[in-house]
Amino acid sequence: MIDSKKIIAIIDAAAKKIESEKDFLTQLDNEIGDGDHGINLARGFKSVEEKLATFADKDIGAILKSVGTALVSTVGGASGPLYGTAFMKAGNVCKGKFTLTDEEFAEAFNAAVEGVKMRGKSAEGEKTMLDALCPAYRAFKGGVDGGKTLIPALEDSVNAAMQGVEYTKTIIATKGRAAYLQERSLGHQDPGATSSLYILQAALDVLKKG
Amino acid sequence: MIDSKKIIAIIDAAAKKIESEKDFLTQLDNEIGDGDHGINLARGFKSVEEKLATFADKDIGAILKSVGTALVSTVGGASGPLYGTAFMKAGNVCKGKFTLTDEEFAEAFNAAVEGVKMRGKSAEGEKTMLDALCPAYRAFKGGVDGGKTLIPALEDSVNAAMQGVEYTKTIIATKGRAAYLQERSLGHQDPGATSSLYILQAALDVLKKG
Amino acid sequence: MKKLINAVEKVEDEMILGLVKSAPKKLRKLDCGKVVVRADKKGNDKVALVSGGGSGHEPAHGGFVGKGMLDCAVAGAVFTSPTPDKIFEGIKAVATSQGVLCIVKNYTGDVMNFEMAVDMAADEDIKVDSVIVNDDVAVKDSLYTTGRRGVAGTILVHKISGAKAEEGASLDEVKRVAEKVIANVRSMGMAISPCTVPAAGKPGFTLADDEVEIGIGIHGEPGTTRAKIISADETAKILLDKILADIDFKGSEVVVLINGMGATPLMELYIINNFVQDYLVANGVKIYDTMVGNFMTSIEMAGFSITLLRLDDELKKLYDAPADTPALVK
Amino acid sequence: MKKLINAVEKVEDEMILGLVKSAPKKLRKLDCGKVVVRADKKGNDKVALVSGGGSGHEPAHGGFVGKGMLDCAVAGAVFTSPTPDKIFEGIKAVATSQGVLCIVKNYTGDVMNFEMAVDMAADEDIKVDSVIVNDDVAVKDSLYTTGRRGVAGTILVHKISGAKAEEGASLDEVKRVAEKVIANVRSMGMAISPCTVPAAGKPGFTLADDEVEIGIGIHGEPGTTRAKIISADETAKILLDKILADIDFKGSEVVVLINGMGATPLMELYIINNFVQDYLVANGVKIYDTMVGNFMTSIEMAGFSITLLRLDDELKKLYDAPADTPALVK
Ligand SMILES: Nc1ncnc2c1ncn2[C@@H]1O[C@H](COP(=O)(O)OP(=O)(O)O)[C@@H](O)[C@H]1O
Ligand SMILES: Nc1ncnc2c1ncn2[C@@H]1O[C@H](COP(=O)(O)OP(=O)(O)O)[C@@H](O)[C@H]1O
Ligand SMILES: [Mg+2]
Ligand SMILES: [Mg+2]
Ligand SMILES: [Mg+2]
Ligand SMILES: [Mg+2]
Repeated sequence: MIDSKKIIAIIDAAAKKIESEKDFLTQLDNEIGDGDHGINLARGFKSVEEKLATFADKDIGAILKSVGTALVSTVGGASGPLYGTAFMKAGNVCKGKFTLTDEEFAEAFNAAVEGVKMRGKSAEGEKTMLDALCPAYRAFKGGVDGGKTLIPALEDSVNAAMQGVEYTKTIIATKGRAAYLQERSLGHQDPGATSSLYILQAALDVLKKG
Repeated sequence: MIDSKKIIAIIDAAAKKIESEKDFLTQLDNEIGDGDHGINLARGFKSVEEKLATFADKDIGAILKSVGTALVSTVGGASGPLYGTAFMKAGNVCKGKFTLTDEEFAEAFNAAVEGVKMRGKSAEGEKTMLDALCPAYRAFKGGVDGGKTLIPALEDSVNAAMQGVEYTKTIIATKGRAAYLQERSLGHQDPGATSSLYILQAALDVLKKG
Repeated sequence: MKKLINAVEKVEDEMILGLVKSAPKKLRKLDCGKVVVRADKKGNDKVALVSGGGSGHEPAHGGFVGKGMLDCAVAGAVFTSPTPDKIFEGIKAVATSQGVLCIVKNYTGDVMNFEMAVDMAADEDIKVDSVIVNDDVAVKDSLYTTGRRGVAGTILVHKISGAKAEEGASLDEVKRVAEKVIANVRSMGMAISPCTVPAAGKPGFTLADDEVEIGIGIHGEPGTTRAKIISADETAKILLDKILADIDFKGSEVVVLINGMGATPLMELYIINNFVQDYLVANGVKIYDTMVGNFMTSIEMAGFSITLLRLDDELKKLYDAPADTPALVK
Repeated sequence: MKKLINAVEKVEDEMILGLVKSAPKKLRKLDCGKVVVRADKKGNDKVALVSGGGSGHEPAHGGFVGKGMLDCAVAGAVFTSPTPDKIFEGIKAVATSQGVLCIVKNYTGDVMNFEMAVDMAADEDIKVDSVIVNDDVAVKDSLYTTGRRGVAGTILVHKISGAKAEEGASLDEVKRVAEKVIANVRSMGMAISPCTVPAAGKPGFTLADDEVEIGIGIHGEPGTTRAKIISADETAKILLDKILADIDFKGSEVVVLINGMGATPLMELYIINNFVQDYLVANGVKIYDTMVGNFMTSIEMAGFSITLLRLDDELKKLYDAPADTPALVK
């Protein structure tokens, strides 16, 4: 079970992680994109950080929605609408709730991933953040369905995301900027998949600390 | 005494000398000008070379005039009108002549130097080709007046030009592009003075070979 | 990184302010951010045009705001699409009862952010539609991919649909003309040196002294292939051959746009144009008009793109119509 | 040297051909060389304007040939004044019975070559006169030196005396107006990176990553001082302070021209303009109009110059008059 305080802590940790990995994410985007992914996300999560204080009494739905709106209106580029939509869709599912069961967390996770697919008109296997998010969601859901508790299920999820990031190195991009590089996108890891992994890792770190 | 064949040989030698020193002259102009002096003069003397065959039966006045016109219409920049005017003015003095006495040579030399001053509205001491040409003319004229023969007089002249080139390193330019550099022109040798020296050296080399 | 700027974080804002101050009678900046609109709002009986994208493409798009072209340009951070809220503000500011047409370059980010803004505008009962420009033949078009990028051809969409809007045509009509331009415009670009996003501090890619990138976009990203540098004519031929193979220009009249990427000297663009003109004529293409200059740039990238637009009588008339913007006067 | 060219020896010719082919209805090239004239010769009742100089300053000067500006531009090799015979051909081609005014930038080479050409024209009974533009305040003016250089302010001389000539004014009147512009226009420039004359193959100077040259001319030569790089605003302030100290602009209306040296992204020019506008207003200078772009370049040098022209009613009216040239439309 996760309460709104944990959610806030996770968002805080994700923001810090993105800030600290900003240069690396930008470097990855330099190789197969336009070299701004870290800069864009860091700008967005900084504006989220500035809102954290206003989250204290809000329900999880409102918090996630607010994070989504902040990202949409500050990140820009491709990842802004994508992450923004993900958080907003997750927020929709959590409307009015101050705690989430593991099943509800899975449901919110699913809504986020579906939001990315809808917004990006994209699917797994196109060398995007979905190659981290989809397997991560499946692993989490499978774990919870199979009776695992939150932390072990999220550990599986992070591992799956990690493998997903590795997988992006082996495929040619068909969505996003990297698609323009065609064969030249091979061998490079997708920046968006990498930032998705970082957000999941931040969640796991917070939950593990208890 | 110099005949028209010698004059043609001197012009040919000067053209070759300029071509072989093209890069160095350009380098000098890079430092305190716009880096084209060697390029400009080489282009001009190439067009002179192409005319050499037509000079065979002409008098010295016509030859020098033709060299001047060729330089004026191909060199451009500052040195084109200056060297062009110098050769044309010298040509005026030699009209109809197929040989020049040493005194007549001095007179033509003088006309050339005066032509540069007139065209450039300039005088000795301004860090230009005149700092080679003026002392070179004085040395030659002094030698001839003092009873020296052509080659020793021209040797004095070349030495004076060489000292003139050295002198340009010690003064601030007040004419030509180098003037814009003000104090920064100090320590650099003037490209135009250097090319003037080369032309005189070419003359001396030809005469020494006999 | 060596740039004439004050601070990395201030680049976009100061740039927009500098643009607006260069033409205070023509342009106005909205308080909400990097949104430039016409100082003299268009009459309610005419469709308004909104475009935009990341900064770094100057004069695009703010430089093309003015009579006969755009009503509003929304700029994001360098090479980053603006966000939906800002685009929405722009749409609101220029919306007329005839409606608003958004001209969007085909990049995932631009498309998604404009899509969200259009949804927001439609929710507030603003009549709004959009077209997506995808003129870059360096990228293969396919149902399964992002498709071709939108590059310098976008300027011709601004010009021609802007002229149509000035005529008082309906939103559907302006959209039809914009889509006709899109269907008939093709571009391709290359770079001999990269550019540096100020916030990144280092170039998007590095090239050896004898290397070039062919098939670049306009965001400092590498191209589809890296090649050894060859002559200007041979380089232009590579781009032209790809463009001419994409749709049939033979026998048609075209507008030729030789676009500098930001740091290319005009000298080189003219040298390229010299070849392009002869090559097109030799290939049976008739040249109606030529534009040479910096229209859609990638900050200080050195390189160029070639754009051809196939004309019919309607497009010709609209292309020739007056325009009065900071970057294009006709 | 990395350039989009075909051969070092062909740069100037192909460039002129490319320019003329970009505007075949407006421009024509003389067979004798790099001489560009208006395709529609001006009426015999109007003074014709001739300018020129080395190549490498594109769009100057060929790009300013057209109605309301120049009748003829004569180009030399890169950064090398054209020769008198070519200038003479240009003068002959456009001469009218009202006469010809040559607009010469104050460089020894330009001055001498134009002087010889003017003599040749006068010998053939062509009514011809000339003015010498010397707007660069980086160089101290003095009776004993070459004096100030002619730089980007020359474009404003073209514009305004071109408008006067279109009015049908006499040669003396056009010359008077040209000299009024010259008396009231001041410029200064700087570079953050050098340019390479194609035939030379290497840059005119080299700068460390944190160095700039202040007080440059327009021929790739180093400036009057080398300095550590500072912010765009501080850099612009140095140039402006020198300009404002040279003649009194306070209380006057001015045209501001922010000129890119060839490889400067428009983004940076706008950032500079943002400061320049505020600083001028703060210093009591009224801004009548602003031009931002590449007008008088040094091939692919990165840097900029600022030009201020003090206006009176006559100059204002002529500045606003129509112009229709490849590089400036009004
Ligand atoms: N259609 C899409 N669906 C899902 N993810 C996408 C899509 N397009 C791009 N992305 C993700 O966005 C990332 C790039 O984000 P970012 O660099 O911020 O945006 P931009 O490409 O506009 O510069 C890519 O690495 C990829 O993971
Ligand atoms: N007014 C002048 N009088 C005499 N010589 C001059 C004058 N101005 C320039 N020069 C000479 O011309 C040389 C430069 O020639 P060049 O580089 O060909 O022309 P530019 O300066 O037009 O590029 C200088 O080194 C100097 O010797
Ligand atoms: Mg990116
Ligand atoms: Mg020189
Ligand atoms: Mg981006
Ligand atoms: Mg020169």
